Amino acid sequence: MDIFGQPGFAVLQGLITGVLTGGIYALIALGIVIINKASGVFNFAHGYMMLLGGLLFWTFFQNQQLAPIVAFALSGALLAILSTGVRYPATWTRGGRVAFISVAWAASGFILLQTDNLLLRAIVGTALGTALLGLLIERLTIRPLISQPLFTTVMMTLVVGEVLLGVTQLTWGSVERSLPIFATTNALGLPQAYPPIRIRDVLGGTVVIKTELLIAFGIAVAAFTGFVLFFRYTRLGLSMRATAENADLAQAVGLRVRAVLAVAWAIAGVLAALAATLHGSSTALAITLPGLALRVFPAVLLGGLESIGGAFVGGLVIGLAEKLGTVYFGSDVGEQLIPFVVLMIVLVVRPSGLFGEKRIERV
Amino acid sequence: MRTRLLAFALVFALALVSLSLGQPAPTAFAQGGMMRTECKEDLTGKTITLHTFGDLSGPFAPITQPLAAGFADALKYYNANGGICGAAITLQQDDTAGRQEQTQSLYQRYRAFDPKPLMLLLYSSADAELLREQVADDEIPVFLFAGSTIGLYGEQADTPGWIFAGIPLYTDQFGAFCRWLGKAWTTDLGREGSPKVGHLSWEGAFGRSSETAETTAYCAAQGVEVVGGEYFLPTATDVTAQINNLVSKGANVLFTTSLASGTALIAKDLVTLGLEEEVLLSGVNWALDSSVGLLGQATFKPSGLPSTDNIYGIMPYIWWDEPTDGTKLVQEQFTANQRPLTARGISYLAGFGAIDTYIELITQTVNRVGYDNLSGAEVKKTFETFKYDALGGVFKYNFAENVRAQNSARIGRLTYARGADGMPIVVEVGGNKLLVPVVLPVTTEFETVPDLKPGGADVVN
Amino acid sequence: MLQVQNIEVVYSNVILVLRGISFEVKPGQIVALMGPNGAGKSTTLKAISGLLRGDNGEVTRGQIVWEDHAIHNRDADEVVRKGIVQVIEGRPLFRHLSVEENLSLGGIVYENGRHIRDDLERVYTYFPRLRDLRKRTSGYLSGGEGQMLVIGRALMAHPRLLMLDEPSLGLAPLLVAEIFEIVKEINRKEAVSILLVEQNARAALSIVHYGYVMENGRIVLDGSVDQLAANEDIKEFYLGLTQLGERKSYRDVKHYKRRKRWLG
Amino acid sequence: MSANIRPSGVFDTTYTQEMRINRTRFDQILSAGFLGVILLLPLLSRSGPFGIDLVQPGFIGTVERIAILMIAVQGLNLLVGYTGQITLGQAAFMAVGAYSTAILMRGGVSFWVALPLASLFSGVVGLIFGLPSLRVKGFYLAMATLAAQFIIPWLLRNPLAPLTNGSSPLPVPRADLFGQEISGLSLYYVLIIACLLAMIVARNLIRTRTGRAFVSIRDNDVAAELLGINVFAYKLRAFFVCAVFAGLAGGLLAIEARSISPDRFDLRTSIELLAMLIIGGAGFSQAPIFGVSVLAILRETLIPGITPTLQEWLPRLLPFVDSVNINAAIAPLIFGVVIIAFLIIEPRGLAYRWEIFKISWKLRPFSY
Repeated sequence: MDIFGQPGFAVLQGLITGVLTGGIYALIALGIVIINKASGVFNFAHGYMMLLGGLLFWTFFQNQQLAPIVAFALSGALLAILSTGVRYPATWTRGGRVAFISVAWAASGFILLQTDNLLLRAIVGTALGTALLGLLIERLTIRPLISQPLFTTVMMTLVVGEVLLGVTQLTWGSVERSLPIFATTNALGLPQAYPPIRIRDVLGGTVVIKTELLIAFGIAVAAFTGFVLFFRYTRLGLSMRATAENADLAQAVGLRVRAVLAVAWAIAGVLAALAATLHGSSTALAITLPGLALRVFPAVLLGGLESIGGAFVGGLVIGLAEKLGTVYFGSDVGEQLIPFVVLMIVLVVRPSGLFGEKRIERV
Repeated sequence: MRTRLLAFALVFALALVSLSLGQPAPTAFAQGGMMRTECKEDLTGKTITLHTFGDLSGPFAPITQPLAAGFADALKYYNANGGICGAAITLQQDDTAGRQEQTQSLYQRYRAFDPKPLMLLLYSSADAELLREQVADDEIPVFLFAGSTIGLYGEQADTPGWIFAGIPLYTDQFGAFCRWLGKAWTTDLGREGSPKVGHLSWEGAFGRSSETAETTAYCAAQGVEVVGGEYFLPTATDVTAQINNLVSKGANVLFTTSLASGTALIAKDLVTLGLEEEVLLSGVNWALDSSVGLLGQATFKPSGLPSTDNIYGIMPYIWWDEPTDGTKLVQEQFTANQRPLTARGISYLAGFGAIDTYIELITQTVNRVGYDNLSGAEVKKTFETFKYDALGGVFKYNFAENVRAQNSARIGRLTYARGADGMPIVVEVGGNKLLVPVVLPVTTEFETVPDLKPGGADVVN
Repeated sequence: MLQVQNIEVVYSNVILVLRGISFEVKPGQIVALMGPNGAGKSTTLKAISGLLRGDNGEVTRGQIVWEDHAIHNRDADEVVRKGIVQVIEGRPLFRHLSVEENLSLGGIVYENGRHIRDDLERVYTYFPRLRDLRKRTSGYLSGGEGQMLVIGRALMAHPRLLMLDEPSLGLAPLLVAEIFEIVKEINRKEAVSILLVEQNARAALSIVHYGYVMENGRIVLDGSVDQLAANEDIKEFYLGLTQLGERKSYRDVKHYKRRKRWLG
Repeated sequence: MSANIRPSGVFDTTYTQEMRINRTRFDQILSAGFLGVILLLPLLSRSGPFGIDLVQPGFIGTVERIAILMIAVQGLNLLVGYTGQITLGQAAFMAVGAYSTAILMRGGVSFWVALPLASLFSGVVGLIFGLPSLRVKGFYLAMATLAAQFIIPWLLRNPLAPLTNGSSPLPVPRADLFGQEISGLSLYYVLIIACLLAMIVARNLIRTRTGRAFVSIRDNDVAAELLGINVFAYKLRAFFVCAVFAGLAGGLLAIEARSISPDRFDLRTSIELLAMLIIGGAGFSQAPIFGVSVLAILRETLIPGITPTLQEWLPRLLPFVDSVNINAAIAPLIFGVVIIAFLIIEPRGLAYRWEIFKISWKLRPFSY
């Protein structure tokens, strides 16, 4: 059975993989949107944060002696920064803070040093490491630029990407790495990816759902739900929304604006690592990963720069457009042209995106 | 990692292919076990530089990083064993990050070196294509570890030809594969019907190099139909749509001109779609590499072997596990320098072999014109009649007036090392269990690949 | 409680705005700062609340003492946590957030917001109208409702000094009266001192205990509400009355500068 | 952020003075001297006619590329620095110029005809991608130009492949001047003179009514509109001029490189051009001189110079670093750190610093 001249099952396959890969795109978009929402900076370095985060995950996921020690040091550094800069609960006493940090460090240290569960260790270690990365980027490069013109911050995030690329190169080189996290152990004792779900005899062929993409999609949905709830119902989320809208006023009502911005970057760092890990688990971690973030920019604009839900919808739409474009016109059109054509159309027709706030700078 | 198979049970040296050089009766001597031309001049105390730049950190990195490791180890080894007739070899190396902009500016810098580079070693099709005219202007010959037709012969197979390729042209590789496929389809491969090939490659000069009008026509003459091509980005997460497109056009063979994760992704998605038996995966020589074999281990076929098991392709050299003096030497150095398993691929061999080749090339040139008269133009002259078995036959070069690319190859198959019981051997590296990728020859004899450059000898009209 | 001691404020390192201001707010007092546009009233408030920094301003001389600690040139959020909350001129709201979210933001700084429910109730008792509007996106509120919201938001932080900048600006007289009544009530019930900046002197004088008059970055007159109300100049320039208590003719207004006695 | 910072004591008393490019004698001597050195440079190198070996021949190539990039950056300056619009697609417009020049020349058109035609065509393409400026500005416009950066190479690679060789490089025929092939020394002078002309054109353009309109749009587009300036028309004009400069640079690059490919004009090239402008000082007409020189010399001379040392020492200091990786890592790392340092320490750029320096020199020993 054909749908517009293409075999029906192939179209359905394109639809399904489009939506599922769209989930990963959406996660990437979410990281960009969160920073934009809190600080109004569009983070061109997100792809490079992904690369670094993914490789960090890979390092912790390897059974290496060094990894837990590094992770432990990381958690120490992170908590040290948190204790000086991001004292969030406003009225905590110094003693309370010290106690909290000690307990948190001990707990994460215990997980990192004691557990044999590689995945758990990798998750904790990567979360700590990438949060620290986000904080450092914000502190060292973005904060000094407050009140500079727009293209200075654009330039800054572009260049931060370069530096991150250099750091990645220096530490990990550029050999590609496979990241089999959604895997069982097979007869040979090797990790084996979960088998895909096959639906036979649909519209004239077999349609396949990749398990790791499905899991990735599930994680993306969970992350989105989490963030929507976070922004709606938690004080920190509320503070971030407030800061995004009017940083001066937020400070006047007593919010620690700089802390809120730092937290946004830390969250974005963790999200970048999450997206990279999920992407890496379905192919491999390669040095070309930052290019993926470029293709997600249209998704961010389509959804609207400040909209969490928009990031989700935008990611799905771009994922779908790419795959269906590939089915109908081949991959040179589908993957290389369509996202940017969508981008141009969005800019001309509805610059604020589908769900963005309408305070767009119009001429 | 050292297994029975890898331990080279058969290390007794084969009688090396004699160095049948075009030069008047050169005497041969052994340098580290390899036979090479005797030096006429003692260059002790001098330094000769090998110049190379390429993509060490871009999309080609998975093969170029082991290549750089091969350079480094070979330099260390050969410098300790006499260098070039006593002269020390130094390496001038830079990274282009896969950017043409950077290639151009590096080239401008290199060509202005004093003394001018005797030879430039490149490993990207796009770089060679970009610099083709310029190296001719500057009289710097290029030894290229890629098989770009345009790079070597230009748009219409015209001269100048200052570029010499260490592997067969990708067009010719594809032609050779078609030639074999046409013959082996129903016999060796035991398949039905006729082979129909779809190209599924990376976007870019490299990826698009094997699908040309000449190769399509040649393959048709061999009974192999080319049904079309899909070109995906190195960042793609998924190529099921592309595979479906090609399969619905009738393809039962996929031929890929991609590296490492590109090829591994195709193999994985073939398994995902359940097409691993129906569709044969094949590719240029880079598809038969450890980088692919290692990355393919996340997904397994129902047979219990990784998705990248049984990739067919062109094998223009000798693989690590074939017991020769050359592979033994490389294996020793590889172990001595504690290189990781990820580097145990073809590009490490290539890097090592390139240094060996360079030594021979310069030695021959010095013998012919003397050290003081060394120049790019003279090196090019040597190249034009260069016959050499690098690393004792791991790479066989035989250039002639109109042949500037290595042109003999076997058909190979990427699979995994097996023990005596026929089970794959599992090794543990850094706590991870891995299968060891190996490339086995499917056809044992090296055969001359068809000449499919525009206007080439085997072009079908 | 709050002592402003001879402060001098400079913007962008060049523009001298306040030239030695001193005044005091005692516990439980409502104090008004009055004066014409550009006198430096808002700058004074910003100097206290720490918002000066965002405008590239700085206290260069003198000090501001709050409960025996110097607080000038601190970050605004720190000052809020010490119990001083400024309600900025022009009723700035987080326009995309709901009324209740706006209020909650005010409460976040206090005690880690543990009593936010109770505090919301408390604010709703002062401003019953906000209770009905609590799910409304605050960008759509009217001017009076907005003013109530910003005062309510400030109350959420349990301030001990509430600084109101022009609460009457742009509001109908009836609303002004209503709001001032509530302010008075808050002052009484919550034991909050209030520092009020107001151009509407008539309204201000109806609730304050003490007042200061500023011009050109200086304090030119101060006194209790009775003293001020009795002052001829105040009557003339701020309450718009002639000595006879009649409305003044517009014809004479333009000469006012020459006749001010405190000019110097 | 204006080029009109002037040391005190320098006043214009006549219109001629007001209109002069070099206001002070110091400026005149300096620019004449600078130009003289540049023109003499190849004569002092090994490959020059006198056999003097003062200048490394490699440096001549660097100067050539600096000249080409300066044209592109000056175009960018007119759009970003003077008109206040951001573009991330300058390299794509260079690609249009380079390919049009090459295709015309391959069709037998003389280089001297092909180059202006290609520049104009590039300008028209720039105009098309400037159209979204009707509706959006600031960051959104930057995204539109980002789309250009992907769509133009895609067009070159796919639908235009019969003309452009697709992903493979397109050889460019040699250009000639009065029957002589342009190469070596003559190429150098052609590039320097083209660069000089472009700088003069840009400098004068800024002083016209159009230039003043650009600046007014940058400073406050709403106010500009109220003054009766057709903001949209002038923005489009700025896009056009910017792309014409890019096209000119691209065309020159084509004859310098003799072979061009779509990869040559990637996003990172655009970013580098923008970085050059910002380091140079957006909104100052001398910005390209400073910005391009600093980054080009950094990339082509300094980074290669220190790489061997780092390769030796870094693995000793940081045991997890493999010396193979240093080659690849060092360029983005140093590049990035230098630009970050510039953005934080002197976001207004070197040209601004230079003006301040000149002023303080003139006023010495007083500080103001």
